[in-house]
Amino acid sequence: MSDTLQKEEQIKASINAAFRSAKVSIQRKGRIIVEFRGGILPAFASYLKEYLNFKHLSMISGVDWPEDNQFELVYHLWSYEQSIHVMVKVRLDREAAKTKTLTPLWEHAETYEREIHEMLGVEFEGHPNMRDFILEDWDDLPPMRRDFMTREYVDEVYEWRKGREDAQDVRQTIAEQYNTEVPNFNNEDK
Amino acid sequence: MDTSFNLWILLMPFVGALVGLTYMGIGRRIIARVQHRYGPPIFQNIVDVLKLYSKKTAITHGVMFHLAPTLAITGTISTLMFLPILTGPHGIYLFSFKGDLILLMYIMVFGCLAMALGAGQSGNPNSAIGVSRGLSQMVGYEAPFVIAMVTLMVQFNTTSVHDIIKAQDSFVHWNMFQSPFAFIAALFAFLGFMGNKPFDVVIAPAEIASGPPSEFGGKYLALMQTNRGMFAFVKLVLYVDLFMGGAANFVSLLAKTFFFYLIPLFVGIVNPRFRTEQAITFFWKWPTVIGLLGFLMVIL
Amino acid sequence: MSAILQEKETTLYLGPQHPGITGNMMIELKVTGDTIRKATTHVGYLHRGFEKLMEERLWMQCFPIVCRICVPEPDPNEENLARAIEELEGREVPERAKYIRVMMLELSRMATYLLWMGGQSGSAGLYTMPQWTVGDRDYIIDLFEELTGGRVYHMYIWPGGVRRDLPEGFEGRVRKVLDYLEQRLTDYDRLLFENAIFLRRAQGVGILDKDMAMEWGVVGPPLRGCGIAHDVRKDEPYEVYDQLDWEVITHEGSDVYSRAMVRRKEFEQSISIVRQVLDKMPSGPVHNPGPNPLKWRVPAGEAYVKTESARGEFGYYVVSDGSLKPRRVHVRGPAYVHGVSLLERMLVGANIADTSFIMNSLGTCPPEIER
Amino acid sequence: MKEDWGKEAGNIIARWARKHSLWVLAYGTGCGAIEIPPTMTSRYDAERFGITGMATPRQADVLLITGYLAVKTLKRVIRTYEQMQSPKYVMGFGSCTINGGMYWDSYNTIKRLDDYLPVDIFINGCMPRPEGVIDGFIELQKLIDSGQANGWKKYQDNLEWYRTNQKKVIKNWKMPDYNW
Amino acid sequence: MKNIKGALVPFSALKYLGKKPHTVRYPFEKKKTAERYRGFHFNEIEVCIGCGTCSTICQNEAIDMIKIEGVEPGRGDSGLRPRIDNGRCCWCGLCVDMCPTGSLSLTDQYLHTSPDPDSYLLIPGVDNPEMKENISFTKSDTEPLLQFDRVPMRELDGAERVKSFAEVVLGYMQEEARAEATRCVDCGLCVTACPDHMHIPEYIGAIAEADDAKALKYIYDNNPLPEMCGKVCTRQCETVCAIGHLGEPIAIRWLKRYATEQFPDPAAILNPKIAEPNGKKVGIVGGGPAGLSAGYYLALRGFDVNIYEALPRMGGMTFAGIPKYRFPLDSLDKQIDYMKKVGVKMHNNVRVGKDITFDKIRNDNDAVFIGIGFHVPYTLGLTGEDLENSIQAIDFLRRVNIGETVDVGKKVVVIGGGNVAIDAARVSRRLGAEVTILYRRRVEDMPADWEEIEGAEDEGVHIVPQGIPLEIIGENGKVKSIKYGMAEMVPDDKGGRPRPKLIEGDEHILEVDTVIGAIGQEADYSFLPKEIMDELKIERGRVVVNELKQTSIPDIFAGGDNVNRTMDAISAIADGVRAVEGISHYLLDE
Repeated sequence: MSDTLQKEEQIKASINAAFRSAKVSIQRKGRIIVEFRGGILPAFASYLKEYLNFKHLSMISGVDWPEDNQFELVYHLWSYEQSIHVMVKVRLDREAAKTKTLTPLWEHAETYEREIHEMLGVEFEGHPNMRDFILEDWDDLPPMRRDFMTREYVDEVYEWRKGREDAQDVRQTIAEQYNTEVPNFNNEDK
Repeated sequence: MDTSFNLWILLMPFVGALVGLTYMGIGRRIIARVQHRYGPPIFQNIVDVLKLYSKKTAITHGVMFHLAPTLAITGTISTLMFLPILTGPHGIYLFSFKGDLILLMYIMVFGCLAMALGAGQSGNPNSAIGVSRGLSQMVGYEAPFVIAMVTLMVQFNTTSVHDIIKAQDSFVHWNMFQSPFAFIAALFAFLGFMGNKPFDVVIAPAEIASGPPSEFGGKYLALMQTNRGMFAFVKLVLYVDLFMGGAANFVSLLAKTFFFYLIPLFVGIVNPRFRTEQAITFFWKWPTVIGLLGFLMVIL
Repeated sequence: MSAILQEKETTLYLGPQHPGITGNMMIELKVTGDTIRKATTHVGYLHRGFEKLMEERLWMQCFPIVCRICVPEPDPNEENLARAIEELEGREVPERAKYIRVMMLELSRMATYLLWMGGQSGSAGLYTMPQWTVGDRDYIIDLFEELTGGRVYHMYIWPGGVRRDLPEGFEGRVRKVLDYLEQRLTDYDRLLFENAIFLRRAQGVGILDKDMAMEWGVVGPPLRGCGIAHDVRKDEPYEVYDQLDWEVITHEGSDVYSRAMVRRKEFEQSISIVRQVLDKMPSGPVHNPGPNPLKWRVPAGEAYVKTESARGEFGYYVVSDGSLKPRRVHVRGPAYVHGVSLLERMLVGANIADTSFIMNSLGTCPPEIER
Repeated sequence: MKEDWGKEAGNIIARWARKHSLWVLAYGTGCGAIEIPPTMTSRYDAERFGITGMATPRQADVLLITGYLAVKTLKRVIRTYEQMQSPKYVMGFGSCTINGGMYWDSYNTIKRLDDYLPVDIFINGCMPRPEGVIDGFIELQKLIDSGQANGWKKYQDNLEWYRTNQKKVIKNWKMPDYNW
Repeated sequence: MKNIKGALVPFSALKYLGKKPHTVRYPFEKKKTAERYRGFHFNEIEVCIGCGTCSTICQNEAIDMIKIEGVEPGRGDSGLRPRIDNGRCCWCGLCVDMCPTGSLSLTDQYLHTSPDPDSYLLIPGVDNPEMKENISFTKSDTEPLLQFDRVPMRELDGAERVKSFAEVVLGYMQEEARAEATRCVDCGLCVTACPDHMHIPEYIGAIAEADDAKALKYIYDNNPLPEMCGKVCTRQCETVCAIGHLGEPIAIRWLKRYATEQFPDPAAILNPKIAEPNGKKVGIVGGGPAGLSAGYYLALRGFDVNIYEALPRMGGMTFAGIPKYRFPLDSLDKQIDYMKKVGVKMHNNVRVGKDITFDKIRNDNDAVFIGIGFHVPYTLGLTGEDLENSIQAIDFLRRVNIGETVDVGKKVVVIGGGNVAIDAARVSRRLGAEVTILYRRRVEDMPADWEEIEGAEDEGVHIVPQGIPLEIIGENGKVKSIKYGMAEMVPDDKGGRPRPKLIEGDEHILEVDTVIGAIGQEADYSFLPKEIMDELKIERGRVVVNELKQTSIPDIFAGGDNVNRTMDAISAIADGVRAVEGISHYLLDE
């Protein structure tokens, strides 16, 4: 086991040595997760890119964690030489989500950041070209936020074709057949 | 004589258009066959034109835009008028006695220019680019064409198409064989004329929509399609006149023109399109050199 | 004549309705004459919000919709999501299913390359080629239809294996199609890959710098067209790719032509891979069943899986919070970089005529850019 | 009496020509576009019916809505449709155009195409097979023949209604007026 | 040179001019779709049970469950059938793979073009019966999506069991229960079969969600004796389970048992809200499931409830008739204790008609509920039946359960094939006897649960099917042996199930110590005063009641075995629950 994860362990050690604020864990062979809390992200990214050879920025994902009141940005980096994929996770405050752009390091980060800006509403300081990406004239909540309810939005904006109103719920129909009522204990305190 | 003459004047444009469009239809079937499929009915292009005439048309881009198709078709009809269509005792000459090769060369461009102006006014950038490409390419293929024409004129010492036809009295005297260099040069120019691949930079669908005609629809397009059919016929007849000694009857005319029609068709089936500057360079290279060679041989 | 027009800068909108554009997107070009001075891509015409929709769907319900993410080649999407879930759950996949999956992925690669060949030559105005290749692609589609029941959207690869076993005599029919395609390759070569005009159009056009390719996250044939031998199938072998004999194709030149040649040669590789798969395919079950889909909870965690699609690395980042529905599925389509920022960069200085030519050579696929 | 006869004959010819020459606008608006190449190329060869792709809306007769329409695309599609010359026909491909299809709960796609554009024919499928597409064309030909493919007239007559629906989803309406 | 070659080789394509195109000339020639093609839906209306799983799994919400003419709702059938909105469907076929009965399939038909967008609704099987011929994509047996195999229940080994009265079934562990609950598709068809119409999908769902407390709340909503049901219920629900059509039904009973076993004190979880006393009194005759249920819910509603029971413990037949290896005493006590907490007043060892008159109860209370059960056995009608060691199963079981020592000797014959017969046999095994069951018909005709029959066989009970007892032979006033004849099954002339017909001459004699008869029981109405007996409408030994369990005498309600024919605990509970409605209605005029 230790034999196969040697490269990963090395990278873990180097990151730990250079950045105290980064919590590194090895997920499996070829997958490293770095939780980066505090500090300057561009410096860390540049360290990964220049010193550890993670040249390839695969993508930037944004995950919404409303229960923690945070957004999580995941930077996916790939090293061709070592065949290792690193996910750098950064947590941002959901109310004032703001971070530094990585466009100076990777020019194509521009589109990812534009998308995250549009879909989650994260600000990227120093981004050169923050124009609309996918949506046009969008004035609701950023759609990828968990509190944006797409089904409610659809009900409001679009109309359904008529003719399907006679649909019945099987469970409800059965309950009615026998004059029973199904109580709801879902919202009771445990 | 007079009635038949008037009749032919009236009929010829229609015949020309029908023949041209039918050739295109046959061409589409041949293309389809190479492409491993059946293709449309032979008269598809005629149906298309009929449909276009039946369409309501509501596009407004200015006077020139309106006039362009009409001007273009006028140009083509006048070219047709000055072209000997059938030779021999039952020949159809229309006004061709009065005109000559230089006049033909001039009025053939007239229609294209009209189109260019109309397209230019449509305001569609695709049209504008198409026009500019068309004009550039015209500069390209006109070079070998003019050289070939001049060669012929010098060779026979005349500017009359009629005389050139007369000079090719038998099979072996066809200019095809008599002055092969001029023929080859003219043939390359012909590929450019017909706007088939690899020289269809003007309409190049994948690049600039359909080029100059982008904004033309409905009846305008119908006129333009008719014009295209007719113009194809004009060009074919001209080449038959110049290089295959004309045709004495309709059967031979159709056979000969169809032969000429097949050449750009076959080239077009199997080749992609040049870029504009590549097309121009191409024309100025091989065809021009060959044409000049033929010209030199004639004057020496 | 063109010199006069050279002075003026025109704005040319390529798309969204434009025959030269692949799919439904738009490139705003600033041109002088035929030369492009500036290119700006506009995407979002195909945005359906898959990632949002998946948050609203049960894990199983995601499968019918992920295949729609990339229309021309849906299978890598199914493969990715299935593999991500298997990684999260630790579910084993039967050996036979792995072979069938490889066969599916390679067939889909071939189908995509055929479509691409048509697109590439069609954008250069050679319409005989798309007629041939798209027509021949239909034979692969027929195989898909027979195996999965659907022509385009297969819904075939799913967690724990594949949906159905091979039908009777299917292997023979696959071989027949492979033989046919192999023989057709000669025709394709003659018509397109050796065509003098195509060579003139393609060589030296759309140059992608080697270093830039690495740094910009270029993947797939465009990367290998720069002479860099990287392929997910070798870098991180999945399914049974490490048990098959094949090589990573590279081509020096970094231009449209070298990218075309990479694909052309990979087509042969795919044929060989499928043949090997058919030779080696073990017998046994094809599906390792999981829980009832209606109450299926995938353990909390995250997984990043990648698959080498015909256009390059397809990555899925899947986050589960242990509930009935995915927390987040983020899709990294290979065309995301190729089709937006890289294209903008590469078009500067190019001829308008080469726009869709270059676009095709990069394998731009708008539906997966905007999902 | 004679005039009527002439008009009638003209109509018959026009309908016949329209029916046998359907020029399709090359605009892949959704995923159904992936089945258009097989339909148009050698395996199914829709050109047998005179169906050809056209590059610009000015020249096209049929607008294929190949599946879902994102709101952003809808705006362009309306513009495209209005640029086409009458008589023009709209074909709705697959489930998405009928009642939302797969993307019924997507915030960015319209659900019922006929609210925004007059649809002459719907084709079943997700997406329709080439056979289905050809079947749709044949059905459209029948409708043209019987004079029932009148979506374009409907659009003119009910422009107000269509506009209201269109403006409901397209938030920033900046488009030239429709002139026919 | 290369250039010239490159310019010429493309022309080789022209050779295709002479080749036949490969075009499929649709519509003139048609290509056959693949055998698995996924086209329009087809539904076998007769096979479909209207469970709605297709509708639930459909990610497009394309499937509606609708009422269809000619399809009646019933036991195990919701009466609804799917309708597909082809304006939504994507033909992924998940519905087919999820269909528990396999009635839904896809066909190779796919063409529908219409200018009318409203024409895209399809009721498969009704609108397209002709497509039955075209079915192409069907459910796969080898790659199922649903789980058809039950999580096995752990049990004591057969040899181990006979040594004591320890409970045979060990119950699910937490993971097992979760896994089993996960199999459920939440259709609710089980509710149609449950006499009490419990909220089965809801509590199974709660177990799958790892929320056992919530499950308990759903369970107690209309069943106050769930632990008993979880152990001994006849589980009609499982017979109609959607999953049971192609696989093993969900172990609904075991899941209920699991949920109840998680909490030693239900009161802590349920926190029952007891209404303010409303001043009305209800007397209940018989402390069986019916009486207890009625008592519990009446008490919750603020009634003053008194239950009179002749036996030393509450529970009626579930106490007296069911052996303790199936239903242990502490389990019963737990539930009775909980009921007492709620405020039900219970009086044991009070036989109505002897210790207290029925009239007194009637006078003291505003309403009376009779749930006396069937405790009087039918006689066998054989010679020698009155011999000393010829006993009745129901008496035998009661005596064992109360704690008396019963000596059955070494060899026992049990006559009958119901649950009581099996119980008697298995109890006898535990008392150390060798047991033979004589049953008139075949094993598969036995009304007893198959699990019970299997359990009996595991424990070494010998079953003689098609054996008709002819005579009990005695010696010294005691049973010595039994004579029986073998029967063959002949078809019933009236179209009923096959009848046994004695084969002449094929007679056997079995040496026995004890003969236990178990062919049925009836009620004992002797406690009722004559004038009430006259007034009370009784048919075939059962009191006639209306929907709300009210008898022909308005203030007398009845339930349990003495009312309904199913004769099981859950029906009795259902009666109790319904009677609560009736009594409330009658007394409070709600």
